Amino acid sequence: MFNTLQLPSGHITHCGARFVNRFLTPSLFLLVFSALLVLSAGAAHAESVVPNAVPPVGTHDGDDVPQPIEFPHNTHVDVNKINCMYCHTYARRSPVAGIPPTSKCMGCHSVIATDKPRIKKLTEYWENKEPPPWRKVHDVPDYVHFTHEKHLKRFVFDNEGMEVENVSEVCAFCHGDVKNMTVAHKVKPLNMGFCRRCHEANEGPFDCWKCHK
Amino acid sequence: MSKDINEDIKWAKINEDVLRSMENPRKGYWLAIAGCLFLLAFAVVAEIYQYNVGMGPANLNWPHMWDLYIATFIFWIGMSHSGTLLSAILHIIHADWRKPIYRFAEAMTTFTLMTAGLFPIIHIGRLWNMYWVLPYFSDRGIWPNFRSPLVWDAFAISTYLTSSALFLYMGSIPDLAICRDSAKGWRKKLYTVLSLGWRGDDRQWRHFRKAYLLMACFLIPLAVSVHSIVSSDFAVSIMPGWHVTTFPPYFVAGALYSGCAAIITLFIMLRYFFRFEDYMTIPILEKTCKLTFAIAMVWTYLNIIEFSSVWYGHDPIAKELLLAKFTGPYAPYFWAMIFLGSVLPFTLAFEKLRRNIPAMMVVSLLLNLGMWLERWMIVTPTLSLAYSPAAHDVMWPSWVQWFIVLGSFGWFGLLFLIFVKIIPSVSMYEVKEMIFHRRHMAKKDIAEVMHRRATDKKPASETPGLEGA
Amino acid sequence: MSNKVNRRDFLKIMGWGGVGATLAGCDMPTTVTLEEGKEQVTSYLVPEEYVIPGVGVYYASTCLQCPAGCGLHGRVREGRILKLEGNPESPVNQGKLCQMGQAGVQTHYNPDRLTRPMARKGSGLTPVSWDEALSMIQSKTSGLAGERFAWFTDTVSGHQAVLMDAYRESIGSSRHYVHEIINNSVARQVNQDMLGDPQPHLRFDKARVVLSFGADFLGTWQSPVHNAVEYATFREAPRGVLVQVEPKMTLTGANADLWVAVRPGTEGVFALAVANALSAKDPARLDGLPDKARQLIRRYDIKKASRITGASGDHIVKVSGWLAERSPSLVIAGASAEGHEHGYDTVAATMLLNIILGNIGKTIESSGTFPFPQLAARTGGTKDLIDFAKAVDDKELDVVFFRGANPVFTAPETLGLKEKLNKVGFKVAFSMFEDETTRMADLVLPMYSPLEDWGTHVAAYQPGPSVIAIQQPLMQPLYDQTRGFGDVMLSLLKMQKAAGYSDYPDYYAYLRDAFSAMPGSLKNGASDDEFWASVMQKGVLAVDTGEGRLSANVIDFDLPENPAKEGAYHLVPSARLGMWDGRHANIPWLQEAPDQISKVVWDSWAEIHPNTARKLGVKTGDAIKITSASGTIEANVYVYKGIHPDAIAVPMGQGHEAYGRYAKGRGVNPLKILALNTEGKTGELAHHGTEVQVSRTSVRDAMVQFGGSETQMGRKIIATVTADVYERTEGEA
Amino acid sequence: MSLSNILEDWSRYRKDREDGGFHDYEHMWGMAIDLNKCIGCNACSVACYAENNLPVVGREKFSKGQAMHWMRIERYWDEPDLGDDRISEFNQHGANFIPMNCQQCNAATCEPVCPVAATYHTPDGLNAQVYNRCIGSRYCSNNCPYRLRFFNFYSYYEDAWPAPLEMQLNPDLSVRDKGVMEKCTFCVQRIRSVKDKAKMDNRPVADGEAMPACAQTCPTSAIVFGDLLKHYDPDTNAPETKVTKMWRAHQVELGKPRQNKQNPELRGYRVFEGLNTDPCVMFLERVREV
Repeated sequence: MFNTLQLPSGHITHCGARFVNRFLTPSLFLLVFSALLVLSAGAAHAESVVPNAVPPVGTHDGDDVPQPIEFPHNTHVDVNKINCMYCHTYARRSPVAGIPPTSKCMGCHSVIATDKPRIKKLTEYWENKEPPPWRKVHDVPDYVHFTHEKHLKRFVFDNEGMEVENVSEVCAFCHGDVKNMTVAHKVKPLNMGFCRRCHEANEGPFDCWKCHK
Repeated sequence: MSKDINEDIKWAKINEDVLRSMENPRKGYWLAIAGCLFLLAFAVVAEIYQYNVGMGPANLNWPHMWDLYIATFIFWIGMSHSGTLLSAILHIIHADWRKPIYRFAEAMTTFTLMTAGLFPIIHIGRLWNMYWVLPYFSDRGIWPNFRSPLVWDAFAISTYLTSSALFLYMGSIPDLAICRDSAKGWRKKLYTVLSLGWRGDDRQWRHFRKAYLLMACFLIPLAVSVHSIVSSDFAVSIMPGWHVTTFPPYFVAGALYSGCAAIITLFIMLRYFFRFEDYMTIPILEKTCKLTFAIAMVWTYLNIIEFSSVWYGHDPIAKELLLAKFTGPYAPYFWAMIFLGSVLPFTLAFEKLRRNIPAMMVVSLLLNLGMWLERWMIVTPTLSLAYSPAAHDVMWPSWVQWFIVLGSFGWFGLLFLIFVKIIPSVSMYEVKEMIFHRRHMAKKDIAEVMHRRATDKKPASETPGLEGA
Repeated sequence: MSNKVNRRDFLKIMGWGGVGATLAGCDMPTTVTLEEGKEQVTSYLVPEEYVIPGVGVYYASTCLQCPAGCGLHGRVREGRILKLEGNPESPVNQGKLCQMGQAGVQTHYNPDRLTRPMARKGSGLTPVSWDEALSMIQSKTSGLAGERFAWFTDTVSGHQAVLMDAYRESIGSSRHYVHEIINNSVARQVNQDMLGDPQPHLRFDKARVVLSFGADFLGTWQSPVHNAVEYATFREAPRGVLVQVEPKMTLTGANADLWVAVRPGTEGVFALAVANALSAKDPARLDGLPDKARQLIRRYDIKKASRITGASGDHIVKVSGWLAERSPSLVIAGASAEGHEHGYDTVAATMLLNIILGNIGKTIESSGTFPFPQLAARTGGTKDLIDFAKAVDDKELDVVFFRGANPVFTAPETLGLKEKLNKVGFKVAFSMFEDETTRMADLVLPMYSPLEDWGTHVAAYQPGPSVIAIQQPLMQPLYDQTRGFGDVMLSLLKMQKAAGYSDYPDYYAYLRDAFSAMPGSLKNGASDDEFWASVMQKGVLAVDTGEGRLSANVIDFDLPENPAKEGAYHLVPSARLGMWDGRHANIPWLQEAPDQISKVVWDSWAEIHPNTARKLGVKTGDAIKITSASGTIEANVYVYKGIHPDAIAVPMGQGHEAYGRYAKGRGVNPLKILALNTEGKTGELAHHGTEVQVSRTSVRDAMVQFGGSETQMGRKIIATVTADVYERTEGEA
Repeated sequence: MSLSNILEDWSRYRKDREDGGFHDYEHMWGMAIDLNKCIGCNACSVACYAENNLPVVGREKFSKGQAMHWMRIERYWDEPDLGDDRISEFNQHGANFIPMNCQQCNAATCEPVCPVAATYHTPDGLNAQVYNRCIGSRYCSNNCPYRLRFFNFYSYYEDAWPAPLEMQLNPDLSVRDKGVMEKCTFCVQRIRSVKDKAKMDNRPVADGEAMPACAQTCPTSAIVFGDLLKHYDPDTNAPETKVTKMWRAHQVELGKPRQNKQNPELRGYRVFEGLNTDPCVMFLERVREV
């Protein structure tokens, strides 16, 4: 017989080992290390504003969404220092943050800046007894049951050392720097990886059924 | 007893005969291709329908969550085992009569695996998310459930498929070199690439043999484990009729059984269509038949063990299920399986029948049918008649399932037909080895030389060369 | 009307996108939109302080799926009513709800609702405006001789009934036909005659033995949810015994400790035989009974009764034994006892048992006097249907208003109501759906659903403290062109220039006013607004009915010596919890909920005994033909031993020719082939008294049924212990 | 569910089972269903349709066994009542009804076999099914001895709710598309909203506050639902829940394949307990006078 049951007694080529030792391992290490560096740098950067929280990491380049009225968030939040929850009033007690009712807009704008074209448009809606048809900017798939209530509790109301005035910084975790935008547009990916990393960093729950029901 | 192979056959004739089978196809070949495509078309139509509408039209229901798809999946997986049996197991136990027939058996292994692998994908409700079964790094940080036998399946089948495809390819490199040397035109280019610069020199042969043996040793446990893992889909469950300890050997035996039967079928077909009478000889057929018969008896034995362990066991529900298999709505199929699987193989015990090619053709097909029924009888009665009496229901598969099952045969046939035109379906170099070997086995001196080579580590060049390759 | 729209603003449907309402779940890539700006969010114009988007708010109302009047809590979110639950404040259902009540949302959201008024022009119905519709009514009713107008309704009560009466009186008619096919009119008459109270309060929770003659009190009798609540107490230790005597197993029968099959129509004999057995042990029990009753009781010794009823004598002994040992007990009689020509006498015989056993005042309590008789329920049965058919046939009616009832569906074919209705000049249907009767109407007025409308309801059977149940809208109306019944009635009354109604802009205002006018004792010193708010919040208003006393007259009654006709098949048109009388056949949930006994869905079936099946050569799933003198129906059989061999039971509810996509053309209607026998004393239809022939057909194995095995196959899914074990282990608990 | 979570879960499960406790669980929701009271009326089943967005499949698909009923009433006749009618002419003792919803097994057979970990155990003792992770291998249903898992054989939502029926859909949970397995969740959306509310108010969940739709509507209150863990946790001062009381009274304990009852006549039992699935639903045996 030509073949016998003897197993090859040769040795593994040195070339392979060299490749692994000199190139593959260091480069993988470098890659992972730098990734960690970038992540932790991002985390450390925002630490100062909201205590006891690690903001989620990730960016997204959202489309501009045409709205019936070009609502200037910056004027309201940055210039006039209105708290986010003044208008998005349901956020602290409901899964959804809600769009302010038209009456709330009119509460101020029946006297303030009534001559501006946008306010005129708003007044028109109000007089026609129909709310403006806002378009949704931040959306998650239907099988994701995100709740604002619990997140605000964790990051604002139960967060020692957190000033309620700074709530826009907490909102910014997921909604981006809305206070410097006019019409809001999406700057965070709001996908599962984005959520997961934040939950990991802040020790949030890891039960699938928290969000997927 | 006649010889396995004509030892005086000229090596050039071997090349000629085998290469002839790979020449431009004749009309019959195209007809066969068309037939396979036709069958496949049924499956494609059914699958598109099922993809768009859901699993409902297949008559899958509560409680029949699995049905023919999984049964046929096991059937194809099982069939794949014989290629390994012939090429690897018989290789390391030095049964050289396998040499003329192992190539197509190995191809069968690869292609049945390629067919079988489709079924888990087909049967999954959301096949567009199929890849979630594989462990891969993702942003979402989710992994498959490593406790699930379905995940083990995914690993086992993909490993087995890769290895057997490699084994098939590697084993045919010397033959591909022959093809390269005699081919013209685009074929020459193709075989030049495929044969990886095989020159047939001594060093190449030495490495080749080592690698081949290594692969063979690797494949044997793999093959056994693959079907054991497939059987654990059932054995780790809690359902009566599935929760059986003997399932792994039972599945492996069944696998080898159906594989051998399929080898007989393909053996006869290749012998007839490609005039391989010189290589696929009646004595080899007989040996294969004897092997099949032996495995059939092992299978029967394991069957009896399964039944009797249920019978002597404590589980009344498993017992009721077994009785239901004997007498219930599935009884005709069950007894057909017993007849085809345990009684019919006795025809293989008779030399006269073994040598009768038409009879063997029919018997081998029937054995395969029996083995398919076996898989169906494993999967479905348990679903129909398990623990909860309120969920007892008998549901017959709809056209969607049948089309896809039929189509899988078309798919396999198509792959096999392409194979026979691209890779020599008889291993030329090994047939030459065999002839050479047999011719010189008669002469003691050569045998002694060989013996010395194995033990005394004399240089290989002392042996008569195989430069003819 | 503008007033009301504002009031209802809080019920406005919020934008869908705003909170992700229809969640077409799991990512076939096409069903999930994630692109920014694709979905719209709609905010409120003016917020209601207690409405928070994304959070459900519960409002109290009343369930109108059957006449029992259970209290509801409706979960409203973003202006949509999502789910109904029982109102714990309601003494009727105490927070519980049956499947029909749960399915109330599907009546409301039903895709086959009528959305606009329609009038008959030529052969078809064409859309008209409300103004046209109302003026049509006005023109048809003006100058109408009073009695030529009639109401034809199901059970009505509360302020709607007041308005209906006011309208009827403004025309000058006294005709108000009230029709319910599932009724207890005969028993009401017996109660009235023997106890002096048509609807006394039954205390299942106090009884130690309940002997029920065909009264499916857990399914379709009086107030099923309330009965079930009391039944739970009845089953707690010390555990009561339930004996059900009937030809076809009802849901109650399926839960009985002893289910006794009797030949159809012989329930009275069984009752008298039990009385006989009781008196044999203790002759003093018959003291004070009139001679006639004693004779009747003596007439049926066990042997004779056993021969007539087909029930085993042991059972009579056993039942009388229980009744003798355990007190108090409760004997009741329902459809299968009432529905024969001698139904009144049968029910009287069962009531006689109550008197012998001394149950009056113990488990049968007076319901007192309801202080607002004008709000009380107008009840009726099938007598009104027969009278109505006669009146129509005699051309006594020119204008008929239909509400709730669907007589074209429920009337037997022999009554010929469908053809006779053509003799009525102008038929108006106040309806939500295009049912068989509505299809015949000349004017169809689409109504608000019960979850959109205002109303008050007083159930005919008031268990415990009597209540006025409040119905308030849980949602903004789905369709602009529908209107509330009360609103339409007010408009019509204004057109009639009826005195006292011109000041009310709408029914809401009328109700507010009516509640303001309630006596101060009900308000407990609250202001009108506070009182209204508290009533709205609770959903019920309890009223004091005072103490009443029941008499125990043994009236003069007689029973044919052998009321059964042996050897003939009797058709049992059984009522089932779910379909009720067919009014819920258009609710997909209820069509898909398997029948409790046969587990059949989406279809009709015929229940037969294995004996009968053997004679016919059929098995479960095969179809048979059931032929009476007035027609033939075909249904698949369900073979089991929960039916007397002389009975063929076909459930009511299916066999609609109209009534929307879920009901139409499904199954058969056994009511159609009923013979027109009437109960001797009350004139009600003897609906269990139809003799039929059966024959097999060629259809095989065509039934859609839930479930596989009919038994547990010895697997311990449901284990049963005997009551003495239960008393031993949990008796003290 | 990440890899580490699975491993952690598993080792925790193993560890906890040694002494029969569930120490680090927040809750352990369980049921006790009294078959003495259950009348088989179907209210629970329809309530479940209403609460959980269950599609109506229609007659044809029902006949093919493709219906969805997370809560189903099984009805069995006594064995002799199906045989020769010389032995028994009538069903004297009525029917056997049992409401079957997911038994929320602690050692659920469905969980280990899911290839993608779409079904797992939550920290409140529920057997979760994550629809959007499910790939539809249906292995879990095959491995459920109670057959209480249902598969979306079609995109039922396409025609189960013709407008405006779809307005009834509960937005608190997903509507399932084809190819996804689903099952009773003990109305997790209701449980979790109650839990969240309690958490917002910084108080424990009261007994009877969280109620699945079936238990809420049951006319005879045969279904009792609550937190089984109150029994196991001596630290909290919260009174024992009703369901725990019932389990204790009937000497049924979690974590045991066979109960060692001091009084073997007590009625509590769990269906197919011998399979060691450790269900969280205890049934009380049906009672008949004779």
